[in-house]
Amino acid sequence: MNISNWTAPDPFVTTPDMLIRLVVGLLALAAFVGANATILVYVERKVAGFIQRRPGPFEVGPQGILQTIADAAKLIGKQLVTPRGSDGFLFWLAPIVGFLPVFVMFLPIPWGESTYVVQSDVGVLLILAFAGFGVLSLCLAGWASASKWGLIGAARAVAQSVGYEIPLLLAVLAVCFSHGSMDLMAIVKEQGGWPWQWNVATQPLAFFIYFVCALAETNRAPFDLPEAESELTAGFHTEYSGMGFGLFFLAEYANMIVVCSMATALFLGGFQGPAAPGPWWFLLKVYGLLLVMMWMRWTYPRVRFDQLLNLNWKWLLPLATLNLLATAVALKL
Amino acid sequence: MSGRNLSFPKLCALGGDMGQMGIAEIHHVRPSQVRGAASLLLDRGWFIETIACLDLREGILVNYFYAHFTEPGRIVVRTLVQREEPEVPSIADIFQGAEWHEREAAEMSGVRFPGNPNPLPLLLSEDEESHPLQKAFEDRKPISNIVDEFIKAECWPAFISREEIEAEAEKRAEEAAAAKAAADAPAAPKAAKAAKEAEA
Amino acid sequence: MMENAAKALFAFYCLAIAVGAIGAVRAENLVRALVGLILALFGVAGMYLLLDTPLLALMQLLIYAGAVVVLVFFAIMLTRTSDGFDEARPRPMRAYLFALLAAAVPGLILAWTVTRHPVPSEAKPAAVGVALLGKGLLENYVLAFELISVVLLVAMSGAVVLAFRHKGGGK
Amino acid sequence: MSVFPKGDFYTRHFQPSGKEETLVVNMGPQHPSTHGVLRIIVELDGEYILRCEPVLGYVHRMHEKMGENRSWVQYWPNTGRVDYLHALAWNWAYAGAVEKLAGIEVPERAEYIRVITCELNRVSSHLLWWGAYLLDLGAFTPIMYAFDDREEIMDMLQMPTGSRLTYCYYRFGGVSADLSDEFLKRLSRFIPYLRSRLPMYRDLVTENVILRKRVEDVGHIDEDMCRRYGCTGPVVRGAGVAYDVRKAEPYSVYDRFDFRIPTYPEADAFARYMVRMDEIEESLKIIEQAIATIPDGPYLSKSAPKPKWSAPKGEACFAVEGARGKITYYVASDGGRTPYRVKLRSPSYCNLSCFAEAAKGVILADAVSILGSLDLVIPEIDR
Repeated sequence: MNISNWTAPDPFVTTPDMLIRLVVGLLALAAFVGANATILVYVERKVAGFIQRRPGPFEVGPQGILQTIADAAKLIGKQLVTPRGSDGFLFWLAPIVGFLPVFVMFLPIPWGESTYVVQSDVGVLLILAFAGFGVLSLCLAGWASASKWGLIGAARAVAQSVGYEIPLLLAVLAVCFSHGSMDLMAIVKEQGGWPWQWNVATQPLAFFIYFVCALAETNRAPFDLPEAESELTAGFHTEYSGMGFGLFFLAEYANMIVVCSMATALFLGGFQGPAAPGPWWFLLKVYGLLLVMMWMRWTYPRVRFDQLLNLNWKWLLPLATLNLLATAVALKL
Repeated sequence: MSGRNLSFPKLCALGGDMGQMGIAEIHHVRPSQVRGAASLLLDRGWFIETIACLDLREGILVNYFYAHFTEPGRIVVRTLVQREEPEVPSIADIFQGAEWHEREAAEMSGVRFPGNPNPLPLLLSEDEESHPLQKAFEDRKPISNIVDEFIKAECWPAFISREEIEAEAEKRAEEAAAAKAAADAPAAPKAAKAAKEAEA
Repeated sequence: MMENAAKALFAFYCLAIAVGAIGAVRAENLVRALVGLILALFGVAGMYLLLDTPLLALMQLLIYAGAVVVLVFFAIMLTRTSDGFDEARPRPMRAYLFALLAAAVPGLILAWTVTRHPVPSEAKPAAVGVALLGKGLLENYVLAFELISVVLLVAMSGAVVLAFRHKGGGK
Repeated sequence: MSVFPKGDFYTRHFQPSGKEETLVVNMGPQHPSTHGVLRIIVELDGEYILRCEPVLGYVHRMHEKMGENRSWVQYWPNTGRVDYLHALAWNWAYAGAVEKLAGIEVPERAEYIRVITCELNRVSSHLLWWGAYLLDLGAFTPIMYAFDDREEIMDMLQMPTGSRLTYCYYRFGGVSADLSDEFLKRLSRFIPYLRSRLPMYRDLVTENVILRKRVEDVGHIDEDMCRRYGCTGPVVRGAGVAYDVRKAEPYSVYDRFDFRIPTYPEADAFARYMVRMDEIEESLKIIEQAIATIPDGPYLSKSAPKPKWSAPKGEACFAVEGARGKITYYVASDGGRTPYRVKLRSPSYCNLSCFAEAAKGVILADAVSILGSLDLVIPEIDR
């Protein structure tokens, strides 16, 4: 077998200019993820403040806009403590495993007609495949920290994300069915600029299921059971200090952006907008969804673990299956 | 309110006044009768409020406070135990809530409650040896100085001699007579209190 | 330039698979072994990418690294295997020898076959589209495909039965 | 995994039940939902609690011994520090016990002042409980709303009492300062305001389906259990028993006011929740009536004891209805400068003692829900 004359190894990168695009894109994404997390934390705290009738961050910088930067500096400066009895290697591997896949998940997202990093006909699959690593990192974190709270948090994380991944996949599949494609760019382009031309109009149930599952997958309230503060102190990241915790935090916010971007692309017409399509529409929609997520977090109590699983297996999963079947039947007709 | 008769067998009802001292009835029992009293009270729907121990010259006075959800009043069942052998059988199997009260009394006042399912220190540190609510010898007062109830010889525990009780009763009677004589206008409802204040 | 990149990637993926596999076998702790397995799975996914089948590569990640590994993790956590069990004991030299033998024999046979009967490879691996793959699975190979599902069903039922028996026995 | 084989004294004593695959964890002493330094050793089978045992004493300050070492008057500040959320009820119980012991008369205006301030304090305590309970259940926002309203109460109570949390306002034979007109005016503005807030709380929180699912049918504590453990306050009223010291052993001028004892027969966490929410309204009703009928006169009895006063010998018991249940002070005096014995009966202590039974077999999240529904104040438990 002669391997010397393989020319095009990687389907995502077949030409040098694509490689350049990839490298530049990754660098831009790194900046975007960091900046966005900072902005989102600030926005989240301001939204929380607004909902709770208090000013929110106020002291550092005008209107407290430098607060998150100060917090980040504090997190970076803190000592990294490895708890006694923990598995040091896995303990520090976990936050990295949680954070790195985020970059890959950003790759196929179509920000605008020409603003993207890679265009792949399996873009949806790429995001979903790497989304699975989040739970792995939670497991590793909970297990390696030799804390019983961590262990319980990890067990919860597994049961929760394994369960919610299925209706999420089914909801996404329904959209992919109706477009006959797993390419996010193609799906966006087939939708129009006006809300009634978006997929949410034809697939409202899928959108609802997707959003609920996305909340659960990103461990956001009311489904934040793996870290359920009042029950498990902090669940899987109880023992983490400094940037160990910071990476989980960053990953959580990055994951939020990813699921909202995917929702925007799949259901809300992506960068298509009434007047002029473009990345601003995309960002606007993503931030709108993020605001909804924050709103829910500061409004609802946390569900109980058995209720969470009941909701998934007794409601979302059958509904998602029915929705998929209905979509298939409708397409055949 | 007072005057309700619980008719404990061989129990000494020793007065008490809801209006004046907040205790409707006081029953003085022997340590062996504490459990009987507790089950009787549970049957009649009373609940345990607390257990309080008084460190006295004669021994340790263990008070069980009971109250009722629908009837007014408060019943105190008290028993005097010797300092050398401070033991009262536990009522934690009758009133489960008494388990903690007993544990608290045990570590604070040094009374032992054999039969308590969980005889661990509750509020104090696990290696604490002393009993904080036990008084120094010179601070201990005789029972008659504090517990203001009518003394009946059969109510007293066997380890206090009959002579002591009779002497105490005599002294009480004399004091009461003197107080009565001293008070000019005993017609007021608070006469007894006034007398006591004058005495104090 | 892309050729060299391909070779470098191939070496990288090989290294990942080898390191992961050795790690999985050598680790004294089941979770570390699992991490080794994940690394190896990643390497394999990379190999799929090199063969221009991104769908298979992503499926490998989605199903094996994402789902199966997590379930294995769950199993490890539930059984609470800790230090002092079989896998943590030092192994005798003999065991290493046998392991080497078991790895070497199939390896040698494979190497011999490949060098003796080289497969004519194309300059550019032909991409298999999703549609083609679906057609293949549901038309030409539908029986095999369905049989695999039956195997999975049996395995799942067995797991359920075992779990229930375990629970009943515990009480 | 490494589970540390050695625990402390209590963990060693708390032997696992011998069932396989159970996990013994310490909930506390530093745990977000124990609201202070309560520690509960829990044996878990998965998420289910097999057994649990509270360990107390982390903020034990020995108030009872302090009582024996300070004069009658010096003991006042201690009373406000037993339960920092409903400090005035503890003030009142001590005042009542000593007044009963010494036969001190309390002027009528002082009784009204006590009713107004104590009920106001009860409202603030319930508001804080409400916020903290929802925090336990994972809702972050209600506590901010509750604090917003509670802040106003604290500002108002600061006017006569001079402090914001650990009040030391009552005196033997009255209170230490009169209520100003400004206070009364502000209070009569506040009552309709808080009334208008309560429906919003109901719509926003009480009717929330997630909350209902979390608290309904959780943590059954029925009448029999209350009797065996001596649970009082909202816990026993949540079990359908209309037991309220304000009606059962009427003290002060409570018999002049028209108010209801809210009871709910379900005996679950939601019943206790609703009892407290209704009690806020009843307290507002009492305050309203008290403001309307408050008489003029002295706020402190002329015969009020001076600092070096010593009580006559004897013993007395006095109970008041605190926000958490029945507060009883038992004082015994030998006629000396200091009490011979002070005994504090704290409701949280008795309410918590039933937790081990109530939490048996429930899910960990439900244990948090039960713990919150008991409305514990840890310093009051440890005293």
